[in-house]
Amino acid sequence: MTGLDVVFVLVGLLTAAGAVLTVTSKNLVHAALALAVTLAGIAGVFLVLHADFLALVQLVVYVGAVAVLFLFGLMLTRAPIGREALDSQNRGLALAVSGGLFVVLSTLIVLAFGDVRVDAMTGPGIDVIGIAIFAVWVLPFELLSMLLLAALIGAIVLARREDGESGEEAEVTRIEVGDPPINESDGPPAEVAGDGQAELPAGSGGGGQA
Amino acid sequence: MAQTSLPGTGLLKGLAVTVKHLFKRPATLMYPYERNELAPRTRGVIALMDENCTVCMLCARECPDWCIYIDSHKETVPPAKEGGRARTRNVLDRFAIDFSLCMYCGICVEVCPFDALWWSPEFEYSEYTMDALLHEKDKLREWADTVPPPPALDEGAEAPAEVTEAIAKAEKELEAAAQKEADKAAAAEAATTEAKAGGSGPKKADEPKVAAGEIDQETYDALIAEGKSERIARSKAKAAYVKKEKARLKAEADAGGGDAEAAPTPKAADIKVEAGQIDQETYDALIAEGKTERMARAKAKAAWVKKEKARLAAEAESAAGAGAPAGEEAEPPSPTDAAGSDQAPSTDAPAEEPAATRKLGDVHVEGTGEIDQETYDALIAEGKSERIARAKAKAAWVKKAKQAKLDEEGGA
Amino acid sequence: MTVLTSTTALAQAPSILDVGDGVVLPILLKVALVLGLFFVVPLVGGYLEHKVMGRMQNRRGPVEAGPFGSLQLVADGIKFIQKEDIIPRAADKPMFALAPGLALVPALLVFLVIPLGPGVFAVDLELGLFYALAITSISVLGILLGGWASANKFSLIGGLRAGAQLIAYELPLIITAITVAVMAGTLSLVGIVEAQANFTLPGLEGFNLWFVFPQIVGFAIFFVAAMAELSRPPFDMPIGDSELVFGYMTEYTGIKFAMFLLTEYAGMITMSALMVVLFLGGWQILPGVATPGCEGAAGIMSCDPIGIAISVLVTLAKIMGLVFLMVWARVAYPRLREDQLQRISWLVLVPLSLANLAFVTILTVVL
Amino acid sequence: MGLMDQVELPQPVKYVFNWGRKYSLWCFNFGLACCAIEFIAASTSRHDFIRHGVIPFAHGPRQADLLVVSGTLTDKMAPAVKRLYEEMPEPKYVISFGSCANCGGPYWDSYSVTKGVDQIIPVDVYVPGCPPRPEALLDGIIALQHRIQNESLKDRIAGRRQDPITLGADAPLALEEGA
Repeated sequence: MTGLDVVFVLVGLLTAAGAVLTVTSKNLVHAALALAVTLAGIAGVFLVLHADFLALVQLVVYVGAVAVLFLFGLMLTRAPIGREALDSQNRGLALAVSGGLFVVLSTLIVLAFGDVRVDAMTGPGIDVIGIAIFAVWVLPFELLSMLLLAALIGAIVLARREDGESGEEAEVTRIEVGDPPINESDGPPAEVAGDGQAELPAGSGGGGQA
Repeated sequence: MAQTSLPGTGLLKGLAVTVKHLFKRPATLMYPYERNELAPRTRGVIALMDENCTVCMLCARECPDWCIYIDSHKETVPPAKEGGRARTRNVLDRFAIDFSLCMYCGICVEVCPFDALWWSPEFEYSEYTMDALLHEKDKLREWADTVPPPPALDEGAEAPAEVTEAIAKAEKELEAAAQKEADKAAAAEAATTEAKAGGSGPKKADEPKVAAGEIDQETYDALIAEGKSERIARSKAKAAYVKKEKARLKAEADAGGGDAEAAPTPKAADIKVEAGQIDQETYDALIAEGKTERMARAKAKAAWVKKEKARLAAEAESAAGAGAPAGEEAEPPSPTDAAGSDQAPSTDAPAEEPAATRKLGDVHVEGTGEIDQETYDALIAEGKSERIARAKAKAAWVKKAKQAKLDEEGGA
Repeated sequence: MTVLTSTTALAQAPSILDVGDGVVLPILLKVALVLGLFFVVPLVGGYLEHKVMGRMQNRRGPVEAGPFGSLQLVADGIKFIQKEDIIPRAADKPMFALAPGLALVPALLVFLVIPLGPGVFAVDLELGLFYALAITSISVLGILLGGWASANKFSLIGGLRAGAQLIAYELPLIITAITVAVMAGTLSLVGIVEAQANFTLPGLEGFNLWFVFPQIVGFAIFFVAAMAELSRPPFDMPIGDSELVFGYMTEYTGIKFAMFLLTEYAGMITMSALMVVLFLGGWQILPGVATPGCEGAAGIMSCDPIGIAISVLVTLAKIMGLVFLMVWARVAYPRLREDQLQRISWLVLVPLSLANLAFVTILTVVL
Repeated sequence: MGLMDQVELPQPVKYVFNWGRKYSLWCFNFGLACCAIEFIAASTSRHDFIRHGVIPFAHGPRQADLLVVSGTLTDKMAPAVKRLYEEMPEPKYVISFGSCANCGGPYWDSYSVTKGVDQIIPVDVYVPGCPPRPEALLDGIIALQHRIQNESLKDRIAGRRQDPITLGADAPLALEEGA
């Protein structure tokens, strides 16, 4: 058992604890924070496997963005984020779904990679990852990005208001600040204070009016 | 913005304005080390000259806040001469102003018929407890020492009535003494040369003012001998002592500044002094006077800065006057130290004086507000009120000026 | 300060978990270096802010605490230690206590990869740039939680504003950083500095350039986005004190408040250091000018101690110059409105940085 | 806090701690009347009390160390002052600025004015004046710093616990306790 194994076990335990806390916590914000811990723990697991790039992506995308968006959504919506008890009353169903998912995933993983030995001391460099994504697997990658784009457009369409209730900015009084375009040989300053007048060059405009 | 400007010029303009200020001299007044020159009648604190108070109670009655507390008792004064009638007079027992309540309206100062209440520009009397803001008679009397002389009249202003009277009187005397003119002129010349010798010599032993401590005692004795009450004599002698002590300290400071060594970069235009040191003499003097440690320290710091500035100014002057010894240039300001207050602009005084002396050919110089210090001190020591002493001292000064003028004409 | 690892070992750049050569002493030195950086440089930055702000407002700034007021922030720190630690009754206590740490620790961790001079850094990661950006994005969790846990409306709104602001400005920041990475061909911060020592524009061979010259737009975007990320004025809507008392920090007192403050100042330093590394040539004195006592292109490779000292000083001077710029902007401009803030990011900075990225990528591929 | 109000610290540590408190007075201005203008004048470039480590306009009471009550305190406003004072973390200091805050000043006989802010919160330094000069505030601040440098935090807190200012039955106000 090397030092890395110890770290792996510790990070794994932390991740698992975070996951358990996520589903058992009665406070929605606590649950979201526990989820962030879980996601960060997964980044730690990647790190132990020397997948630095993946770990950092995990941090940026999941901890930095997804968890924040979760918290954001919780705080902006009327979700019960206080001390109110939180119980979805669907424990049986949830248990069944998650248990089934666990069995399926673990079986898949064992079947696929069960006898592959990964050399833990050398992770793939980013050049390898880059070539893999943009050369070998470029089609699935582009497909995925199309999917994301569709989701993006869909979200915008959903979030858009109808015409009647548009949240356009209210009319604000414009205040012109700066040097008034006064020329001493020209008319009084009141004449050049108007909006249309201000568009003209200072010299000729005032003179024409006078 | 002007309508033709590119987008973003406004942002650059903002940056330009701020960075311009970065290289400007800060407007900050380094308060405990530098002070504002306050007007002589700034509403800082109300001072009491209790010897002027007749317990008429006008101030206490007019006070909108009722923050003046006066207690008194009546004393029977035996008849002044045989066959007279015994009279009663009010004796002030307590005079207190509650500065936590006072609204600084100045009505008490205005209504006082005997000039017992004065405004002093001092404002540094914050306290840790509120009852300490109730200033009793002694404290109020101390503030009276800080009252600066009144501001000079405007150029060409009509002189106050008492001054014109005194001048008329002096002119009569002058005409009467016309035959003794020559003797007096000689005496005056001798006096001025003596004064100049005293000024140029850095040794303090030569100065007649140094013996002030004994004069203080003399004043006291004189007053007692004149039949003044012990209390009045003591307070006046004390005032005289404080005044003289301050004058002496100033003279010493200037003498010390004369032979000082070279300072870094003496710029004549604006002298900046890095503060942080205190003037030990002032500090000791203030502590001895019973001021609090904090106030003494602050004032000593201010005194140090003042001295340092005077010293630098003197050095700059001597540097400008190529070869003139520094000691002569830095004339002691003590002869012009008007009322012995520490607020008097000591650095300006020596610069003004020679200019005024040169202009003496003009007889109409009397409105400038110069006073004859010796006369003034003598009158104060005699127990005259400050106002009268000032007026008479002005008259004396005019007299001397005229003599000097006559001398000059006679010489020519 | 010490020379820690050899700079030429770029090929076998270590992973985050490789703490050193297996010796305890270098690790301790690294810890000391990072902690020293973390506590001293932000204090100097804060002092600079006090003084520059004062002078720009015709004031003097702190004078009494220490020589020329230089210990003002130290006095603040000593005071914060002594202050009472108030936790509101309605607050979520564990979250309330956790939030400042959650904000502070990432700011501390970023200092790990900041190179101050040739060999003067804690670790040189292959993914250093990405690491720095990823770690800074965690800080917002602490701010968001702190705002929520205070059980105060102003705090909550401040936290939400901070969250929205960070998400909005993270995007142009990262895209611009990627642009620089494309130009340099590496994500290692040391590698980026070395790339700038050898960078020339085609047709101008012989003229060494830092990335700020071809990338002046990128630099401007990065600077604005960095100020917004740090909630520095004029982007201080999360703590907009005219509307929100003190935003997410409203209920925080004493040492916890000091931790939030330290996060802000440390962030100012790390962002400035990143800008120095990405655009201003790191520890090089001038483009194409060799540092005395160093070898290699423009004098950034192996150095003797004097060269290292000069390099570190140059880096710190550049950082302080950028801090000065931030303070300058703070004094010059009023606070933006929330909608203006979002508009600037999504309608100006993001399209601009995307166009910049496309432009640079195409040029790099073509040339 | 914590231990610091329980034990008397050794002299050097105490000196350093007092020094820190002395030069870091984040100032919360409770401006109620004309005196507030003089307070603002004291914060401007001419007087600039940041020189003395008084950081002006702390955003809220939680971050403030020094409460400057400047102006006429009315009975209506008194609960707010007391509440904001109580929201400040210990060790906290109060400067009563001007005659009205000291003891009512010109409104000493008014039915609606609290006769001095020290009736509801403990005051450390009283600055006299109506209104006081900005320099007078600086003088008060220097006096306060002098006091802080020489004080014992333990004694201060103990004294605070012994005789807290609570309004008695004869007091003109009926404040909510712990409002």
